Amino acid sequence: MLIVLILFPLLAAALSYALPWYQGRSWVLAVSGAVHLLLSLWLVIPSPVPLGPWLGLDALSRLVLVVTSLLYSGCALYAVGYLNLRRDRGNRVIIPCLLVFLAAMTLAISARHLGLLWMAVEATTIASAPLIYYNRNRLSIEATWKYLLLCSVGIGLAMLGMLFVAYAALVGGSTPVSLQFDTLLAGAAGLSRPWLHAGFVFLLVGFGTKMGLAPLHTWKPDAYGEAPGMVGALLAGGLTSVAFLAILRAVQLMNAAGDGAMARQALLGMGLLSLLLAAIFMVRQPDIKRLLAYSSVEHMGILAIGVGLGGVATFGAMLHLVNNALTKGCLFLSAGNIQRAYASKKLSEVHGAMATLPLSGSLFLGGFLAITGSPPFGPFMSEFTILRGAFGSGHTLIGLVMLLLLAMVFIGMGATALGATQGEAVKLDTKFKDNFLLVAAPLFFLLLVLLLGVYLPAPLQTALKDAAALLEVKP
Amino acid sequence: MSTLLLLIVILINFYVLGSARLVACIRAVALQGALLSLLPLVAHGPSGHALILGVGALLFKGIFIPWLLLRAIREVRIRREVEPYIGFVPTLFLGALVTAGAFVFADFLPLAAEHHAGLYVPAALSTMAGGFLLLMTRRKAITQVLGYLMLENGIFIFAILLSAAIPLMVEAGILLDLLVGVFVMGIVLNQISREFATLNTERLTALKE
Amino acid sequence: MIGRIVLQLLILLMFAPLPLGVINKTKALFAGRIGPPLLQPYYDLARLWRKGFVFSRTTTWVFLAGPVVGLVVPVLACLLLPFGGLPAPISFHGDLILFVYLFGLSRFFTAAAALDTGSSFEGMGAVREVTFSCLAEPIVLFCLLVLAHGADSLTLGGLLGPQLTSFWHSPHAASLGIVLVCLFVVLLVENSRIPFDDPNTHLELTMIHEVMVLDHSGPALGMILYGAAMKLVVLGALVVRLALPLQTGWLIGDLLVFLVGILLLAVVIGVVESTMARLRLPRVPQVLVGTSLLSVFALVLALR
Amino acid sequence: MIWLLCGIVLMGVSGLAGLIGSRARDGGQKLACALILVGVTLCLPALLKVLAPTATVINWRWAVPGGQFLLELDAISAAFILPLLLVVALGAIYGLGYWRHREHPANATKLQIFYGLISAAMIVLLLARNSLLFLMAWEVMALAGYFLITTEDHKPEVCRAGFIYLIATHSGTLALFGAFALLGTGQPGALSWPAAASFSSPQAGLIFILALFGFGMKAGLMPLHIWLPGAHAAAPSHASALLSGVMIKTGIYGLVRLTSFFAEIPAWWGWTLLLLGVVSGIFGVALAIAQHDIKRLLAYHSVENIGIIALGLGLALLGRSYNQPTLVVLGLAGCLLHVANHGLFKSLLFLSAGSMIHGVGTREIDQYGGLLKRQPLTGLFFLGGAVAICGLPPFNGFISEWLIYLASFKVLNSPSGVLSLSLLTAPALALIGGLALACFVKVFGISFGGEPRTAAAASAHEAPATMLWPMGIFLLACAFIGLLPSQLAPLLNRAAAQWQGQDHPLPLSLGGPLAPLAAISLAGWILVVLLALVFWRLRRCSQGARRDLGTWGCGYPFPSPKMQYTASSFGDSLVRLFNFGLWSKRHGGRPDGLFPATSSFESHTPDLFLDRLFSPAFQGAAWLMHGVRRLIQNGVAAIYLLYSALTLLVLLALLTR
Repeated sequence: MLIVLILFPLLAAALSYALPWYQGRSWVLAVSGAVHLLLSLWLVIPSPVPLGPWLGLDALSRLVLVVTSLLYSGCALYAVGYLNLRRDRGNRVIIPCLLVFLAAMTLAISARHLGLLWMAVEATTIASAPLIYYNRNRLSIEATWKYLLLCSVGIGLAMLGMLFVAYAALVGGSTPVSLQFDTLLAGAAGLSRPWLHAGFVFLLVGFGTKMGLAPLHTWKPDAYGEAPGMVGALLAGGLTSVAFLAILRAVQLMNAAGDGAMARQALLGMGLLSLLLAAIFMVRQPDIKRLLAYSSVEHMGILAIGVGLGGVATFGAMLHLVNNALTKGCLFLSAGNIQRAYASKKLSEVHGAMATLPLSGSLFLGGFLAITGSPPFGPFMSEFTILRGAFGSGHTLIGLVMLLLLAMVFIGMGATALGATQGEAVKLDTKFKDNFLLVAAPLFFLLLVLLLGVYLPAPLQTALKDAAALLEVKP
Repeated sequence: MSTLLLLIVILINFYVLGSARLVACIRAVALQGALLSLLPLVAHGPSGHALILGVGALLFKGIFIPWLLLRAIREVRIRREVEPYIGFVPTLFLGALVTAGAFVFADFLPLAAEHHAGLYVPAALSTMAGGFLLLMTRRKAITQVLGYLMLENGIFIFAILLSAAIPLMVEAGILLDLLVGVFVMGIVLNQISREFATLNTERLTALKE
Repeated sequence: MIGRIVLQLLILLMFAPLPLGVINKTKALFAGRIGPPLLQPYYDLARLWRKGFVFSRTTTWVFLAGPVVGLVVPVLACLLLPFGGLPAPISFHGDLILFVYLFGLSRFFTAAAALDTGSSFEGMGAVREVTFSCLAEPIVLFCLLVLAHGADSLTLGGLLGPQLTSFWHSPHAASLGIVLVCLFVVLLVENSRIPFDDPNTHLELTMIHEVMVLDHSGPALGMILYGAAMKLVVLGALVVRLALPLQTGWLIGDLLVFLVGILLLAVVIGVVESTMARLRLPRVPQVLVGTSLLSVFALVLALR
Repeated sequence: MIWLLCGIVLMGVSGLAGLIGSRARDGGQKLACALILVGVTLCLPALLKVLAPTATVINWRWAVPGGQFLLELDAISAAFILPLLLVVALGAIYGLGYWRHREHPANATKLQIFYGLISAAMIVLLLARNSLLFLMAWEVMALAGYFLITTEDHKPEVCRAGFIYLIATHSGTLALFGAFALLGTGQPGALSWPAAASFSSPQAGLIFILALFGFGMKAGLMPLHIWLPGAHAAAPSHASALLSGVMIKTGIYGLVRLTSFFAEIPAWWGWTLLLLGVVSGIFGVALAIAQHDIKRLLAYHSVENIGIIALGLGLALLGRSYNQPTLVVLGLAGCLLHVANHGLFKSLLFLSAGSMIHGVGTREIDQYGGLLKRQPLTGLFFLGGAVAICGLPPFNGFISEWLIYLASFKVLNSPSGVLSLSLLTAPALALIGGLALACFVKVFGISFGGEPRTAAAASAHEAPATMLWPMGIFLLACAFIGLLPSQLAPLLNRAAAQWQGQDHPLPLSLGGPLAPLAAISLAGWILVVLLALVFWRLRRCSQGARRDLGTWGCGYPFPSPKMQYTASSFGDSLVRLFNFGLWSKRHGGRPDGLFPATSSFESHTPDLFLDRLFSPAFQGAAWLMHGVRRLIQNGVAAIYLLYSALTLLVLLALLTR
């Protein structure tokens, strides 16, 4: 069944490539997104499927799968409206690429073999490069180049990390040498420590590049800034979650080997650094999409801190993964609308969005409030849970530093977000108008985030708890 | 036998780091790839797995990708010189340093008994580090691709140690990914040269802050 | 009870203008003049009450409210004070604060009435009045704190009760002395006497209180003068009680002591007015701040 | 309680009515106002039962981690909710005349929506007994407040004020996250609040500091007040009334509530609040004197009054630390009563200021003058508010200040030597009172007295009845508390008992700390009756007097309205007195030479902390960050790769030992 979930986007990609009808291709994408969502829900909601040697869904990947699929289906719907605006660009490349990207992400999420995981993640990089290059101007080339180069190198390092882990088994001698994740996990105690640690570091740096933890985040603002809004949403909400999942796999290994504390500390350190750098870069950031990119760095930092702290905070991090993905979806999509309307994403030209584009502007503002952790939106709940974890586990200083940096982020982000949305209405040069297709998805995401802030259904709580439990050190 | 091969690989590293001519660099990296394709056979004997791996590596690393790159420079008619950020001598010096570092580091790591004698681990690390150096010190986008290839070569050396652990399908997938990756890079290179009329990455610094 | 209250009010109402006469007489004597008769303030008031009103077309009802509040407040304040042997008719925990704030009310309305005329001179007077009283109020509070500490009570009646005699004999007498001086300064400020203000000057630019009431006429002006006279008596009662805490145990005797004390106070004021020059206006805040520091010192001494 | 909840919901959604009603006849607005009034009415029955022995509680499950939908109405909450309901209801009515839908089509609906939302959020906040619920309501309130402030977001200064507000409030909220997260440590389940005087934690000090920052930011305690003047000036007047009269009090509520949890209260908490109270009080009012924008001026008075409230709370906390029950009761009663009082008279003042702005069209005091003739009722109401805010009898401000005075005098009886330092509260309060008096004499006298200074002021008109009635009711409420304070004594007494976690309050009758309230009431009545009698008599005497003459110009025959004292000149002497702390900017004013040319004088007092400290500091930090950014993200891919390599090396060095 899982294999269908991976293969059918590929089929759809082929179909859309072959289809000679512009609108039809767009709808293939939208329908595939919806089907993917339904299929994944159908896969996830009943009792767990047993894990295979190659593919399988555990609690963590179930969570990431649903989130990614949800985000993807929204973005796919949005894409229909968006691509309508960009008929001059054509969609014969972007839609198959988007679909391949979906397949690669699904594969990465469900992979139980580290080699397969690596392949899938590398495939996401390759599939997303044309997406970033969509606008075909100098800046987008530059962004694509940097993205490809940095991520490929990063993924290369991750590959080495995997090999190190396998070598750890070889040196340790007591476990079968394999890259099958469950085998490794079962024999983790017998792994050679130095190789395991080195492997973890390489995996962290490798997938950390993909995820965008500082200081490996440098490609993010360029790529997110130059890519279309929905691609930004998919990268920031979907791909980062997938990369985070890959890192969590490494953490699971370290936990199983009894070195979880070390992994946590590394995550904590990189998380705080991400938060700090993001805060520094967000102050007076004049470009709304680069701003969102740094916000993504910030939230990756928060995720890392959450897992790094352990305990309640891990639960918070899982919840935050969901919230971050959805909120980023809302933000990037509405920012895309604003960019299309103003034909700019610079603060010098974008202002008064609330008055000019009441829906998109309000969604952007709402997304801003949500992502900065204002109650009653979901990210508040998750950030607060992480903070509780920090204070509850005696990391008072880390909690305080986090609060300080969050305040800095708010100030920095607020200046740009409010500058863009507040003010008098502007007469637009473009013919852009909010319509259902362009607004439905971000609105849906925002409402969902709001709902998650005030109500967390029991099945979701269980799912989050199960996911967090996988990251706990087993006694 | 493997030691000799790996020694040549390391020497090629130095050659690439020190060479001023782009075509020569590409050819050197191609040679490195070709030599590495022999390595599985040398390491594990002529099994089917090793054979397929070797042939695949030879095709991709030794022939196809270098051809792609050579074609790219022919098409865009760029200056065929490597333009480093820092000079050749310092690069070579750094290269020597990281190679020495790789050897020392490999000595510290607890290797499996059968790998103590071989040069596998130090060669893998030093090739990787050399690739990294190339990535960081060169101006041309195409040399950066070369750096990436070298990095992958290093990883490949290490992977040979573990080929038992990596199923063939994964191995093939990895190679395919690599190929497509470089292919996409090639396309982007093409676009860069079309848009900027140069392959220098200095023009690719408009996105800041 | 009712009788005593009526008696106290009668004393206030009948007696109030007399100290003004005494002050003027004293000043005249110092200047070597005969001066107006002692009862001259009564004649003035009577004459003013018979006169008619003249209003500026700028003014509103607030202009009239100034004199009204200025008259009512001292009457009410007097009800909070013990007069001689008469206990305070209204006495409760914390009445001293009401006492202070009542005068604030009268100041508010006097100044508002001044601004109501739209005259720049009256505005100037209002500024000075509110500025200086800002500085005077903390002094009063410090003094009350010292007294409350000595009396272990929070009513004016208790503060000025029989324990004052023993207070003067206690080691804390020094602080009481300072309090007396401070309150005397406040008395001079609040009643616009030299060296802070000169009620008889002829240059509007140098006035404080008088310039605020320039536009009032007839009965309203009379009420202002009368109110000011009562204010002098009420505040004077405080000072006199502190300086002369004699307790004869006999109602008439106590009252006599009190009245004589007030007249003596008037003489002292007259002497001060005759012997001192008016301070330059920028000096006034400095003197007041100095006095506040003195009162802080008194509090420190008392708490020691 | 369920009715209360219905009322809250009605208020919360009231603004949505604006979306449906007819715009031309303000139908939606009237409907919204009606909904708010109904909502307020529904809330009242629960409040009337607050003194009953059984508490009214709602306890529902809430499916979020740590969440529990726990509402409880006790005396402390009631003390905050009562004025809130009044302000909300009257403000809504006032809005019908002040911000009519058809006159402000662009933003009236927005204003209405967030007006209802903030009201509902504040009530929930005051009832919540669970950290998450509280924080949710808190932030909804804060955000709704932001939208109220930026009602007119086409004006740049409004946007700036809104931004500063949002930064301030969110930083505060983040601090509260910290405080409540710390409060919840050790509690595995729901984050519901501990009972009064039962909680202790090794990190109590940190909790207090975080809470002081968060709540102090909202309340506007002095160094944290930076958002307040701009925000209150930017919002429409009835929104300002709500913000200043009620919203900032939620900060005080937070402090009161949070401190009530602790079993042991360190003395430094009280001292800190006392110090902040003195600073806020004195500098708040000093800055107010220096203003000539009426709403900014009123906003600084909010800072001053928050200072007074903090003095009361500080004394109460000291009472807890040093075991002085009467001090606790008096301090807390003063604090709570002043909260209510300030809500009433500050709303009254903001509403009447709104009426002046409505009539004249500017916020500059220097352009008013002679308004009492043109807006007699507004003038009367403003005067009442001014007397009340100066703490003068017979209005309510006096009662609460009196309680705080009394508390500080009570310290005299205590044996502890250190505690006597808090005696300084009384003179500080006196100074604050004196300065406030000066300030309001200035505002009232300059705006309502004299001759109009501008043509706009000369043609000012009285406000419509929908605006006048709310002001009148506020004035009556002020007078009610001022003249019959003992009516509120049971509530205050009970609140003080609940705050300390006592089941039985101190006796109210003779000998109790609040007993003298009845006597004050007597004095107040005497004052009112005497004033009325004498005024009536004088009024009768003066009938038929000449009223056609000009003001006596001391011999100068050609006075013009321009020669009147202005707000700047009135404030100048006091501003100079405080120049050591205000650093006013003064331009011109000194005539030179024998025949001086035309010259002008203007003074301008920037905010001490916002314009002199925070703004430059933030600018500097932003500049520094800009530099760091250029250095790190320099666009060169090779350098980025270097970061990767370095990260790898550092992590390897740290982790593979």
